[in-house]
Amino acid sequence: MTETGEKKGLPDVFIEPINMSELDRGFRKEIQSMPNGEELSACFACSTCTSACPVANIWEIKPHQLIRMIILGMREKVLSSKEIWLCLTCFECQERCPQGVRVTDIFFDCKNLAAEENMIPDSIVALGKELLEKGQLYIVTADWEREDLDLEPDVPGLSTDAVKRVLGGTRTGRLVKGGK
Amino acid sequence: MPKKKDEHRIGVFICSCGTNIGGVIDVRKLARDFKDYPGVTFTTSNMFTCSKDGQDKIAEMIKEKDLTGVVIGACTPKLHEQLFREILEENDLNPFRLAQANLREHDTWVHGDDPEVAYKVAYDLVAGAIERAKTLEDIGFEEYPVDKSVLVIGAGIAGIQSALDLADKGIKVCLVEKYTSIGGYMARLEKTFPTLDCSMCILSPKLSAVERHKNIEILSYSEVIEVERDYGNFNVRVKKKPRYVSIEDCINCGACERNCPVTGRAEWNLGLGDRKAIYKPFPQAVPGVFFLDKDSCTHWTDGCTICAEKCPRDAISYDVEIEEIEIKVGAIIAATGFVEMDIEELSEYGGGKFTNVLTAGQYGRLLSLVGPTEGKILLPPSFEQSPKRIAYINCAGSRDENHRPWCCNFGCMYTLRHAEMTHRLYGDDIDQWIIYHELRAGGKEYEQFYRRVRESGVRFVRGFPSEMIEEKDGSISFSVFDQGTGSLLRLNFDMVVLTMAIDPSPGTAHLAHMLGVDRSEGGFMKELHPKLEPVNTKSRGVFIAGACQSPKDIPASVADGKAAASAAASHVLKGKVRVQMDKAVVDETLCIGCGLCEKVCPFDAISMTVRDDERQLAEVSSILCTGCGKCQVVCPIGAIKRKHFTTEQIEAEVLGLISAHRKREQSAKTSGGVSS
Amino acid sequence: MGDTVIVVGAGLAGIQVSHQLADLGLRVHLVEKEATVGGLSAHLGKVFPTDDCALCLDACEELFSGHHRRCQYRSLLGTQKKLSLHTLTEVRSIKHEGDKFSVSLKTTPRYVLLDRCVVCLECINVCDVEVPDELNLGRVLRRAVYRPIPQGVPLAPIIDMNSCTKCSKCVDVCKVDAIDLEQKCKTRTIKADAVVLATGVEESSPSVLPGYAYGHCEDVLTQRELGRLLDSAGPSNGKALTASGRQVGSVTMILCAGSRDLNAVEYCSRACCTYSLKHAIMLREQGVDVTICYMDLRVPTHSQSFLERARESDVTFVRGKPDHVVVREGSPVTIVEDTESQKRLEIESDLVVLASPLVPHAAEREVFNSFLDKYGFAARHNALKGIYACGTSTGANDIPGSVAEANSVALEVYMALKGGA
Amino acid sequence: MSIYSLYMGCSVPANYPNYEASMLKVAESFELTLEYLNDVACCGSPNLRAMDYWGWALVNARTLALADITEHDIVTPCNGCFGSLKDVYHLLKHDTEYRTSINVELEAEGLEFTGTSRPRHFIEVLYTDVGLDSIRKKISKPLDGVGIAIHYGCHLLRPGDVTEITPEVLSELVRVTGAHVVEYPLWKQCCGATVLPVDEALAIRLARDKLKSMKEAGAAFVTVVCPACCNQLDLQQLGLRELYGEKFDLPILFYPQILGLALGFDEDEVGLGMNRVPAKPILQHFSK
Repeated sequence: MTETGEKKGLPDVFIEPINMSELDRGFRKEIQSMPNGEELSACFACSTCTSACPVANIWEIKPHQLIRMIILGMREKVLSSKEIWLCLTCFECQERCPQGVRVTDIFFDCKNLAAEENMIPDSIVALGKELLEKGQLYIVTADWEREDLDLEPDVPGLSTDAVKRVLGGTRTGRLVKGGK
Repeated sequence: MPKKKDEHRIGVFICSCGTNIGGVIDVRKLARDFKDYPGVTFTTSNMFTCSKDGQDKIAEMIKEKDLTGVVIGACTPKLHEQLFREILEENDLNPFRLAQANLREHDTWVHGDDPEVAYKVAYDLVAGAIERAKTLEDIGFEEYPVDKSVLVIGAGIAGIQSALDLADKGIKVCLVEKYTSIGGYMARLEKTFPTLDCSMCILSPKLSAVERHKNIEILSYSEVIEVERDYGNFNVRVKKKPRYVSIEDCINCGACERNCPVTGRAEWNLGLGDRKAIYKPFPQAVPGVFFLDKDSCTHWTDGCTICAEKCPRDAISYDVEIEEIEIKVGAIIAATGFVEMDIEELSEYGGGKFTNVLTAGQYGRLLSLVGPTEGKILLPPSFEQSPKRIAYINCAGSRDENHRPWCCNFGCMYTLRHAEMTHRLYGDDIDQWIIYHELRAGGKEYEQFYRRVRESGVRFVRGFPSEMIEEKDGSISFSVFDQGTGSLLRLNFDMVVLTMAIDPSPGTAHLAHMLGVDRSEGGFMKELHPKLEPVNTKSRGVFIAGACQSPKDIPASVADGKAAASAAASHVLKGKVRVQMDKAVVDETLCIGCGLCEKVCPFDAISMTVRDDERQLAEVSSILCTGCGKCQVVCPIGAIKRKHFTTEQIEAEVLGLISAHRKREQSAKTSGGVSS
Repeated sequence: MGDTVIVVGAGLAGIQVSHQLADLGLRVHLVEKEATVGGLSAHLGKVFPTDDCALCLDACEELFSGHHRRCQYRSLLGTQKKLSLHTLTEVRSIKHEGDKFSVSLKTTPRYVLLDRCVVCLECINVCDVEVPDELNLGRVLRRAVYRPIPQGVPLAPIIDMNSCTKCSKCVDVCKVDAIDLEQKCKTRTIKADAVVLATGVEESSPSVLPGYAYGHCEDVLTQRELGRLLDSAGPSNGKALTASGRQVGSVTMILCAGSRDLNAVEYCSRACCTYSLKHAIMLREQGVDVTICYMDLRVPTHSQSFLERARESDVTFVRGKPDHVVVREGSPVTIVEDTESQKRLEIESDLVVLASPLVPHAAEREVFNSFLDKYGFAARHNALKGIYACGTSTGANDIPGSVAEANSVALEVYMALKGGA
Repeated sequence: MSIYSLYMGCSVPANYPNYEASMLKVAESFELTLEYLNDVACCGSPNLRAMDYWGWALVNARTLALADITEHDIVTPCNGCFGSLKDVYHLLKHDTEYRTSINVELEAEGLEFTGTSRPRHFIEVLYTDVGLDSIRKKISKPLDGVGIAIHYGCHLLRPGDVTEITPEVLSELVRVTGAHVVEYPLWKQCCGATVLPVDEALAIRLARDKLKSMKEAGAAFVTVVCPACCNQLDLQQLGLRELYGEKFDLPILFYPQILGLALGFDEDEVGLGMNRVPAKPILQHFSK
């Protein structure tokens, strides 16, 4: 009962199916043109990848479902899924795929596409920012430990300029600058 | 011990059958317990009576003890009775002097949990068999000649293969085909999986080989209407329907077809598009002449004679009558094939109602270069526009308790082939979806073909579609829950292709009845044994090949055709058939000629014939009699007997069984203990 | 044209084709590398779709005239004068000489002379050596002189020289001097007019897929091994027992354990769905819970009843391919995503049974290499005239398929050698 | 005597100088010359790969191109660096188009990826180039068969067709020190390092399950060959104890530390005191 007496639409009881018009026919090809995506279509939905995954159990969309969604063209749903970012990148799924689909690599491809559209967790952008600013992910903080072991105090050979220079002009640079 | 004349000398052999019998009852004890049974000369038990050791023991004892009967307590006679009979025969004891007690199926498998009961039952069964053995008689056999010719019914790929193989062996073949041309379903296909070879390129050399072969006579547009068994042979009546075009005179100029004013539905294209009333179904048809379809021709209603007038050779004549011919053959191969289930049964998919819902067979005709669209995928009924989106629905009606519970065996591959061919023709211009629920690609190179189709970009959805709706623009919409993505999809297609369930050809039931062949689920013809005799039937001399037995793809049909030819050849080349005389016999001194037996015989094996003394008595055809025993039951005075299962023999067995049981009960009462 | 045919492999297809050729009057040499005939079917216990005992299933000379079942003991030896069986024999080479083939055969010794042995089996009784019987999963012992399959043809025992101590007790006890412990390998060359490959298939070793713990856990078996367990002549008289001898309460089957898998065998082995279902039903009859994990159930129409019976007898079907099997407290646990309920299952069971792919026998690869495709299967129609193939040597197949093919090849060979009429 | 270009990455030198020092010591005793590769950049693995594949490939291609100049194989002790280098190497080897576009970018610095220098993991160099026999000969203080569980680390083993390293490599190396390799159910499982920035709870849970599995299988020590894995297993153990009261007391050692001790180095030389969970108990297991 609504107290305001406002007229409401019919209650939303049906689960709306995914309409064909929401499917992006080009998505499959888009992924296939990315590194290690060629084998995508070979998937026959056996779900070995999902049973191989140590964490898929807590995922709403399972790895094999993500792959099938890519094939059917559910671009939006795949790229906005939190699951692709929860991938451990442990490659267990990819290793066991009976049809040679490079599942983990394909999730990397998806993450790149998602990042391009700014659908990326802040924490990852923050890491990118750190990398771009400091030129490395980890900084020596306890140089006395290194000295104790007769090691040079700084990270040997590492050039922070190189990272800054290279990544400044790529998507990392854009994401970091653009922020969110 | 003094030996009486005519005394029974029966050997009893109890089999342990590994643990099947021996694991439940003590077979040694059972053998021992019959040592002193009246009429028994020898008893033993062994591990496998059917093994060489067991066989040798039987042979040895028949000789040594001069046995008059052999009782074997083992498995069902279905398994090894023939083997045991041969041992008897090899050792000069008539093979019918064998009585087998089924201790496995009838006892230890049933009473495995109660060895005590099992033992009692075993004892009674063996006692019954011994009593039966005492009443058994010698039974001989008779031989009948077999003609060196074969009738092949149905000229699809299986029948054609059979005909060619037989003809090459010098056997005369009569090839009967219901349609106007031979070739069957394969002639309708553009390409075959998994190699995508051109179907007609493989088939048409065979068609012309059949046409030219001196040992093959083709009876096209003909039907078998009567089959009568004449001892070793078959007398077959074939109805030759008139094609109104003389095969000899027609020169294939096509003038008749060009000028014919009438159109009809193109059967060859499974109803897609039209044809004239006089036509040739496809260019490579054999016989390669025109054909006039009486049902659509208006000659008989308005007297049109245009085609006859236009024919330069006077090859067309309207007053041809149905002709019936009679042929005699030594064997018959039925290869009558299959049809797609009637699409109208699938109302949930708009079958027969929605213009853009086709069967896979029809779709195959669209892909054919000589089909209604010359190989282009166009939307019916105008055939002008190509669809943008096609869905193939696998298992339409198959594996469905409401329609056809069986698997069609080739639909998955058939659909994959269509998708692959369409992809080759149209690439990404046609978006193809396959709705399936299990993909069965279990043949050589099939799995690899399946992978190629996946890689070509066809989308696979695992699930069954909902009811279909025809939109205003003629497109078809339905929902399907895709197990692959775990999501419910609402899809819309310009064309939906149903991979239909498969039925045996119309008329299969009638033909099977005429041939005396059983049918299995769905009305397909039934083989004698699915493993060892896939092409033999219970009717001796009748063989089956191809999809009339169960839905089959081309390689399987060809293999079948060859196997049936091989079996039929072995049958007719021997030149004779041997019939064991364990059939019904009439005691003419008792028979009163009442005719009851004739009425009940399901195999038409009994007829009433007049004897020299003008009495009308029953006579049994031993080749038709299957020994079912119905006549014996109905005969009011016991004049007809099914040899080897006479009333006396059956009674003896039953009485032996009961008395063994009674005796044991008796002794149990008096001794108060449990006896064997 | 001559009339000598060599058939390589005495499985069901090889036996079938040999019989038919001999029946048609050709001279047939049937070559089998094992000690007994029957091939894979002899290990499968009951066979589908009719549940026959595989050993009774041999087709015989009278195939076409009435009865259709006769056991292997009788049909093969002695009855067909034109058929010679060479067991323990391998083809070493095939040379093409004009119209003929020169086929070199090597026979390894059986140490028991077939023409003398009367199968009294006294030798087995006196043998002191006991070793695990590899055919029965090593769960029971056999003697150094033994019969691999009790009803196998030929019936005579064979001596395993790897375990024999040459104590000669068997030689002494044999009343017909049928044992020769010094028997040597024999080679001979046969000129043949046609060669039929019926070399068949074997189960591949699941060790290529270490994730399934085969070889690591004794309660992870293949379907063939389960077939041995369920065989009444097997190590536990047909009862399903674990390696530790406990009655099995639950079994999980993994189908396509290596088939349709680019990491192992890319093709579909065709027969395994059906024989897995057959085993599942047999297990259900013993009251064992059965779960089958599958991708697609590829059951041909003539075996469809197995699927129905399995469903009706409450076999649990899980649609998903397990990635791995872990061993927990000694028992195998199968990890699989059930794509239908969208749940990850960890199925604990007493046994895990793998449907390992069927692959061509490795032994023949070298000799026949030029007739084989990349998987090692023979092409049905070889470029080289006079070489034929049938049965599973041309691709994984079930028994009805093999037999039908053998039938048709027999006629082809006959027609090639004997011409038309 | 073999020369290698050494690529340390950032994590090992910053967080685990004990790994770096022990590795150098071990290399020295087998006469492996490791020359620091200069002017190289952080590999960015794997989060850079996730957000910016092109940038990631470029950074690592640059490192490989620098190594190409030296004409020596490029060696790293870190699974993350190894995975990145190996993956990019594999990609550029197989995808000529990609290689061309990368090389166009590298040209600005006068660099070119040629593929001469192969990326190698330090333990794989030990296994292949030094060999188990040579190692065995040099071991002066073998372990007494104490149970060591191995955490291989995902990017060392997978994808197998890229890394070309099998589990035996590390198992055999551990066995050669005299230790007993403890098999445990979760041996393949990931330590969780990758998801740490996205889902900390999940990362901790993964590390904890891993530790539990090892402990229950009877491991007394654990060996790792990756700083990120060590972070998860060693450092997180302290957190697990503090926050959840779960005590595993499983010392986590880098493989070169164990081998170094077996070769006779003293505990300070391999930086044993720097391991977060006290690792000194292992000293009792080396023969005196």
